[in-house]
Amino acid sequence: MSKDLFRQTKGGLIDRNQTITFQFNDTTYQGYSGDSLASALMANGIYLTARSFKYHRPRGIVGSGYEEPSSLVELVGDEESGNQPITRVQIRPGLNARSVNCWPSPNFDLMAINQYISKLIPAAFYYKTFKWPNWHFFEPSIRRAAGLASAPNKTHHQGHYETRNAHCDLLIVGAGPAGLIAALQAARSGARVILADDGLESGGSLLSQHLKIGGKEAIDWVRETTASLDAMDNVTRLTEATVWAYREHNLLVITERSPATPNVFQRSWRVRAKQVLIATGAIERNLVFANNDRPGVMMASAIQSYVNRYAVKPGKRAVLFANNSSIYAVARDLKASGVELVAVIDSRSSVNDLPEDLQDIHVFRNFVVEQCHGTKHLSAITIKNAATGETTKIVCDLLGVSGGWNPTVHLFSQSRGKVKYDANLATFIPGEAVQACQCIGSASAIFTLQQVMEDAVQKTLQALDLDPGNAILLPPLEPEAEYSIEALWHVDLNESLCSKSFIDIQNDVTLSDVHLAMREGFDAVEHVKRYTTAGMGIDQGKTGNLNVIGAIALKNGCEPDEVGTTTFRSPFVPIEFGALTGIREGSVYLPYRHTSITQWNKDHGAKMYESGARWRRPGYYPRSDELFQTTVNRESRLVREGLAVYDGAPLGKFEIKGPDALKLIDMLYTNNFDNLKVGMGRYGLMLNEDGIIFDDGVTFKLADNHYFMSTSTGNADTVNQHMEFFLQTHRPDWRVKITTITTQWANATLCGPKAREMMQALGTDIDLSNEAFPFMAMREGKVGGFQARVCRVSFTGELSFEINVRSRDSLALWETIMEVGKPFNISPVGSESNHVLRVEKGFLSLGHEADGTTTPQDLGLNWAMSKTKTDYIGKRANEIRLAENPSRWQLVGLLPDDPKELVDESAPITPGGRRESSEGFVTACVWSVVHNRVIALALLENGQHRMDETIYIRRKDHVVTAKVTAPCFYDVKGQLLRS
Amino acid sequence: MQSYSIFSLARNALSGHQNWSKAWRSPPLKKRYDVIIIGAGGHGLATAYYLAKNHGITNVAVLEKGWLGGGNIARNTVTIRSNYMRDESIPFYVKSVKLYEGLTKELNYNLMYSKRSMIDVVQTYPKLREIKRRMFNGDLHGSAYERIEVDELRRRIPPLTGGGPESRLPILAGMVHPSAAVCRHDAVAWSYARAADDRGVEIHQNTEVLQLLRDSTDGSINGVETNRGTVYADKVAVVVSGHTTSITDTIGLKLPLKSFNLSAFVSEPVKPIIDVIVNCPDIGVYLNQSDKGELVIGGAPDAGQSFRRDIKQQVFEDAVCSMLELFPSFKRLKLMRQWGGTLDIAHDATPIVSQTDVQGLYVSAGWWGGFKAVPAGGYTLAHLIAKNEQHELTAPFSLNRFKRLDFILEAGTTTAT
Amino acid sequence: MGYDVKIQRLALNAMIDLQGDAEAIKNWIKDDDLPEFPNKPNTSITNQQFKIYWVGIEHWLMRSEIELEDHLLEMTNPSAAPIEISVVQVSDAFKFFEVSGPDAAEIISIASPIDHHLTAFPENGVSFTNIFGIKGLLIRVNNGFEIAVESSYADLMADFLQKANA
Amino acid sequence: MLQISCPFCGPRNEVEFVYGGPLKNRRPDDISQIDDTTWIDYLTVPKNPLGPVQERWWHVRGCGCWLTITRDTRSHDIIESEIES
Ligand SMILES: Cc1cc2nc3c(=O)[nH]c(=O)nc-3n(C[C@H](O)[C@H](O)[C@H](O)COP(=O)(O)OP(=O)(O)OC[C@H]3O[C@@H](n4cnc5c(N)ncnc54)[C@H](O)[C@@H]3O)c2cc1C
Ligand SMILES: NC(=O)c1ccc[n+]([C@@H]2O[C@H](COP(=O)([O-])OP(=O)(O)OC[C@H]3O[C@@H](n4cnc5c(N)ncnc54)[C@H](O)[C@@H]3O)[C@@H](O)[C@H]2O)c1
Ligand SMILES: Cc1cc2nc3c(=O)[nH]c(=O)nc-3n(C[C@H](O)[C@H](O)[C@H](O)COP(=O)(O)O)c2cc1C
Ligand SMILES: [Zn+2]
Repeated sequence: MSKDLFRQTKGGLIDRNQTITFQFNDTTYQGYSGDSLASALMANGIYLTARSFKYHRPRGIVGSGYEEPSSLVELVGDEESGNQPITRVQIRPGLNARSVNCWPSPNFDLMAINQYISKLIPAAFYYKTFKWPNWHFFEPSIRRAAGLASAPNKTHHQGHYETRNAHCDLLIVGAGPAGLIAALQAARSGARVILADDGLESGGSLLSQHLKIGGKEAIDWVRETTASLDAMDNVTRLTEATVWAYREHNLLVITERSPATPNVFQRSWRVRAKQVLIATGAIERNLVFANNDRPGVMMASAIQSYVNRYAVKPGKRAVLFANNSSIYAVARDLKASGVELVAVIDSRSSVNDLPEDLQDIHVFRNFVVEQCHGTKHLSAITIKNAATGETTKIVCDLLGVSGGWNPTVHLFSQSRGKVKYDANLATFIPGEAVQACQCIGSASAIFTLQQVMEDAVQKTLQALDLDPGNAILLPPLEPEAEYSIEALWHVDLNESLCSKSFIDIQNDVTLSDVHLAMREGFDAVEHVKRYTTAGMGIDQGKTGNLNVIGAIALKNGCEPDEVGTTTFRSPFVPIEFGALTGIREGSVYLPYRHTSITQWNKDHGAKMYESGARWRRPGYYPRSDELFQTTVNRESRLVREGLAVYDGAPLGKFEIKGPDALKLIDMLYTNNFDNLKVGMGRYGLMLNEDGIIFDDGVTFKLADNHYFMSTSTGNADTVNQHMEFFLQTHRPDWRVKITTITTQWANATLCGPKAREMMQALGTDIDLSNEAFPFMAMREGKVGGFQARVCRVSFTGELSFEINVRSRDSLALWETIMEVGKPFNISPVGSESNHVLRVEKGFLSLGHEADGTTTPQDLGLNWAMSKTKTDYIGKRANEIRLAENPSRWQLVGLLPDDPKELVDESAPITPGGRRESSEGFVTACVWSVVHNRVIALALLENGQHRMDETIYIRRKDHVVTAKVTAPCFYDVKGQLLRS
Repeated sequence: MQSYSIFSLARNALSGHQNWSKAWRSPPLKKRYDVIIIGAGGHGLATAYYLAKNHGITNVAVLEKGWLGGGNIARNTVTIRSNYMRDESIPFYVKSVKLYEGLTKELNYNLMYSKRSMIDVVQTYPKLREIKRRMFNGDLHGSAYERIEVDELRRRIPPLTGGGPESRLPILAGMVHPSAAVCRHDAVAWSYARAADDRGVEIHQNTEVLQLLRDSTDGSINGVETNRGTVYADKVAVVVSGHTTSITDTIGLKLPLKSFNLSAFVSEPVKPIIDVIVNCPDIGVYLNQSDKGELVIGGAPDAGQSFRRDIKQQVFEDAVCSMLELFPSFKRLKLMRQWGGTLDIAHDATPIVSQTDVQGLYVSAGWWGGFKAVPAGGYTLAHLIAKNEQHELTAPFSLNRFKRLDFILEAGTTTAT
Repeated sequence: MGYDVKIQRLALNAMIDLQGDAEAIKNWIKDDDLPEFPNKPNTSITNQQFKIYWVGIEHWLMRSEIELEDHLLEMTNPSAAPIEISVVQVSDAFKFFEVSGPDAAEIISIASPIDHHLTAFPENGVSFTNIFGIKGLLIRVNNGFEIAVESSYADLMADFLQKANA
Repeated sequence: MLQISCPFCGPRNEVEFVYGGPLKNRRPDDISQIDDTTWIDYLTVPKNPLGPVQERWWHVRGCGCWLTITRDTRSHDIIESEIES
């Protein structure tokens, strides 16, 4: 096949000196640099490029850009990526593309058999059948048949995705003539401007048209303009950058497909723009007639793009079919390209605007195309005189169609701007804007270049609040015909033709389908969409949706505005998920927090866990081949019998100070703090206003109205929020200041009977005697040479010293402790053994006993609830609740009858172990090292009154009996921790 | 009701599908009905159907401000399951799943009900504990839930290649809920509408309720004011998911509800890759693949009350991030469309099916995960309306619980915001 | 390396958190060595030795090299400060990073949603903002920016910055 | 992503804030004087208007202020933004 058959010898924006070899459906082809896959295939005479979604009809290329409804390919190899409109793929060396959803090839597709049963499978047929024996019987094969491309199983092949934030005075979406001139105007004023366009280069429709601007070829004007924009540092010009979402507060999202930065594969921008100009142009819509999907039927504007921009000849004998005037520019360019233009079918009856220079073409006025002939390629068309009904057949292999122009209002509509129907233009146009944005150019339904540019300049001045006197001078332009159109929503169905008129080419939805839906009562446009799936494909109905609306209007005998549109939603075109998350993946996917001895912990074999508030902390420190339980037992025993050290640094810590600090603390906690002495601390329970426990911790008094509060690790931020909220919104007159000091202080908690000896060995100027430094006291002094705040609190029930030092000292302190502690056999312990020890003591743990449903009374913590305070947060709710329902699930201890069987935490307790509603559940169950048996804690209905009763824990396969005890198994009087 | 089957399809094919009858009528709006149901979503339509079918009450109007089935039933991620945590909730959802399983036959409409199981990908110990609680409690009420190990999890979900031992949140285990299913959401609304209509219920689209009307003497409900005039009834049910307070506010009735936006998105359609519902509770994303091939993905709700059916960028990005951590090969998969829905949530996050302080006024609300609940929600609300007493399955969902501050805290966390 | 920047983890700095009424604070820490307090929100004033950042209503941070920490503590004397004002040593609670070079702003755009253009975030700009999803202090310096985060997030921050410039 | 104007910091992105729920009346000083029903309503019944709602946001990744903004729940438009004093 000689090349020139399909490629013009000169012109176009391709580089004939750079030949590129690529593969399509396992065949090798050549094209030129600058070609899209579509244009390159066309230049090779390939017209059959796809099979349709449902009926597997042969399909070709229909559009030239993001509107393409027909030919989708998947890229294979490194570039693996599915469902790419063939028109949006640039050819490059090594490109390997394959048609989707056909097997073995578009030319011979086995599923094409669906065409023959098409009568049986109209829109929504699946709701009426496949019920017997059941849907599962059919589902797998239906699923295999659906779905277009296969899912990618490789990720990007080079670099990484990036997301970033940007701010600007003006974001211009679209760099056609409107966007470019607007950018030029805006740039002059010094405003921060971003100009983004989806295309490979700026220029928009100018790249596809033969126009003169300022006496030059349009492309030269474009390139001069972009060069001067690029020279200004207040302008950011992006190409291959789709603006795909317009969200609240003028936030727009852009994704750049090939940013210039090395290593950045794709980049998304979240742009907060003070003003937005939507210069997205217009999209040509399809025409609906019998077999309008045959390969060889194309959008007229696409033809224009192929002949002008890519210098290809999309066919040999062309016919154009339109209901509007834009077809004549296409006719002119076609003729110039050397393609034979056989005729123009102009459905309009009332206007005659055939340009002077085209008087020689054959125009069938007031005609429509009734149907296409040929199967795998268009071979002829039948046209029909709309007045007389007489028909004529015309042989051709290319049919360009134009159903009129729809302003690309997608983003405008996403911005919540309403669109309104314009009967003269037979389309929906932007109405009043709601956010700070305006449509310019063809997006605002202006279709001549002169007016486009004038409009753009004027609205730019408005947007930037500039005086009209600042308007830049427009380049002189050639005169253009006014746009005129007469709506043609579809050619009347001719039932005898036994053919299909496609209204959504991608989803294989026909005009009959729309009519069927309406006949069955689905006559709202949203019902039609969902019943037929029209507009729900990858192209989101860019070329077809308006015809659906028109068809409904025709049938209902109303205007399209009464039908309305479906909702325009982001994304404007499909966007790779990877481009949305940028570098937020892998290790940084979620934040993580380290204490200053994290490395030490890891080096000493700690198994690191996710704990609250994104801290990573040691769960346990297994020794060589120890089993989990062995380690936990060893660590627990160490605390009970000897000495261990625990990294308690993540605990939330706050300094609270001010004349009203005590008032605040008394409001936050259920118990009284007013009699607390300086240097002493008190355990407190924090409730939410509903009376549910949400945190606990110890608060020390540093001085009058000056406190040091600790909170649970996981809740530090929530407690901070809770305090600031109460202070700032409910008691703004209280004078209290809170400083977060969680990481100012690190800590090493010595616990075990030998803790005091160890403190001594470390060397300290603090008097360690129980009298001078009692339980719940805090003392400041030097420990092991480090300035420290030492607290005597205990979560394990053993004698403990919490040594808090400045974080910078923590590793040194820790190493000192390990060194000095050698004679005591000191060893670090993790949160697992802490869990065992606190269960032995019956101390509550957030997430276990306090699971977001429990009140202090439920946990037997009545002692921690002040009887004298008139108010604290949550007090009132608890009183109301308790008065209404005294018998709640309450904390108890459990001794399973079989002392060796660990029971799952979370297992329910049911009456008699029967399979019925539960009366409680096991909140924690551990192997107790002091009792050498299993012990558990549970919440049990009315449990505080059921001591010694046998209850039944229902595991899935058997029932475990257990005796109810008090929820403390060790040192009930608490002598050890006070020792 | 016209029968739907392969035979009726074949028969109609011969006549060019010209003879299909309307799925529902558009009768004139009467002045009075026995019962008015506000909202032709899943719950409203199911309620109407069961009123007619189970209780013989057919003088019923369903009033819908837009097009029927255009609310949340058109926008949810179609997950049906019964793995709840509380004894008060589980039996209700078990019943709903049972009803769903028979619905295609009962309504003579292929709902494409696909029982394909849900698998939770568990990544933290606290979550594992919570889910185990659901597992044990489910077992008490006939809702199955089984633990599987990581290898098996990966075998069942081939593209799940993230979450390895070195990753930020390694996968600990999987939990399989075999009776979970997906089905065609729109078809649920359409099939209930068709069947209710067939039994005499009237569905009035484009009929917006603007105001509730009360009897001036005893304060009981009288009817409603709509954009098409006044319509009277002694019993009115507010079943408008997300918009409940907009209606009850018109008579000053106070309800513990907040409206918010939840959003979802779909990828481009691709060939089958996942045949179960995947739920990742630790990182807040869940997904399934529709029969048409697109991945249907949901994430967390927006912060703040909202009636905007749109997605917020950061919420969306969070969901995508989470998905890609576990499914890295989806990086090159493409987003095709995203949208949102307006839901309401009660103070304790558990739904409300209840009489109100206003005689004759019923509400069914707080359905922020209520697609799965459509059949049982309708079934029990119809019972309540017909008999004026709570069905035992929804007895715990009555408004009375708030008067005692005795919440059903399903989420296992403090009250939802 | 995608960008022309230098990313560095800085050594410990001395930091004091000051809260309360401005006059009361100024009265307490009168010292000739100190610069004035900034008079615009989210800006700083610097002299040879010390920096004062105004980061919130009734909230300032003072910063110096770690060698001057004792001097700073002496001037501010946290434990003796009057009850109306809060003076807390927070040197260890922060870790600092510097992002400098021609493309420093690109990295900040990736990290933070704040508008860091000179017109919005001036020469002496300093503000808490969202940095890679967590709270961080952003400070404009000569040839770029400094970032300070709660010290537990330092490894995360280093990791993020490295990825941003991979 | 809202853009919330903080009286101290100026316009900032929503991700710097934490949502704090719809505005409630100032918590009474002496709640023992309030009857149960009123208190239960206070706890459980939020304002939920289809239109402007006053709500609280915490500028936690900023100056630390709790703001009260008036936001239209239909559009997200923010009509007003202020600090409690
Ligand atoms: C993104 C998303 C994902 C979800 N995913 C799931 C899921 O996976 N599983 C699950 O179980 N649930 C899910 N849900 C929740 C589920 O969709 C809803 O709980 C359920 O659909 C609500 O019940 P409904 O169908 O009756 O509501 P709707 O369909 O919303 O019906 C309410 C109807 O009331 C109408 N109405 C409102 N005001 C008026 C008025 N004044 N006058 C007349 N009519 C009025 C509305 O137009 C609407 O049609 C999801 C929801 C969303 C938004
Ligand atoms: N003769 C006719 O009837 C007719 C009809 C339509 C247009 N036109 C002509 O076309 C020109 C229109 O100029 P214009 O500047 O308004 O539009 P344009 O079509 O020239 O440019 C629009 C640009 O916006 C880009 N774009 C669209 N959506 C985008 C998105 N979401 N993100 C990023 N980029 C996006 C497109 O890629 C395109 O480059 C005028 O010359 C007009 O006369 C003529
Ligand atoms: C389960 C499910 C699958 C969907 N699949 C598609 C789809 O394949 N293509 C599409 O365009 N929209 C799809 N949608 C989204 C709808 O087009 C639409 O956005 C959604 O129903 C909300 O309506 P609205 O966008 O008109 O507000 C799907 C929605 C749901 C709930
Ligand atoms: Zn602020």
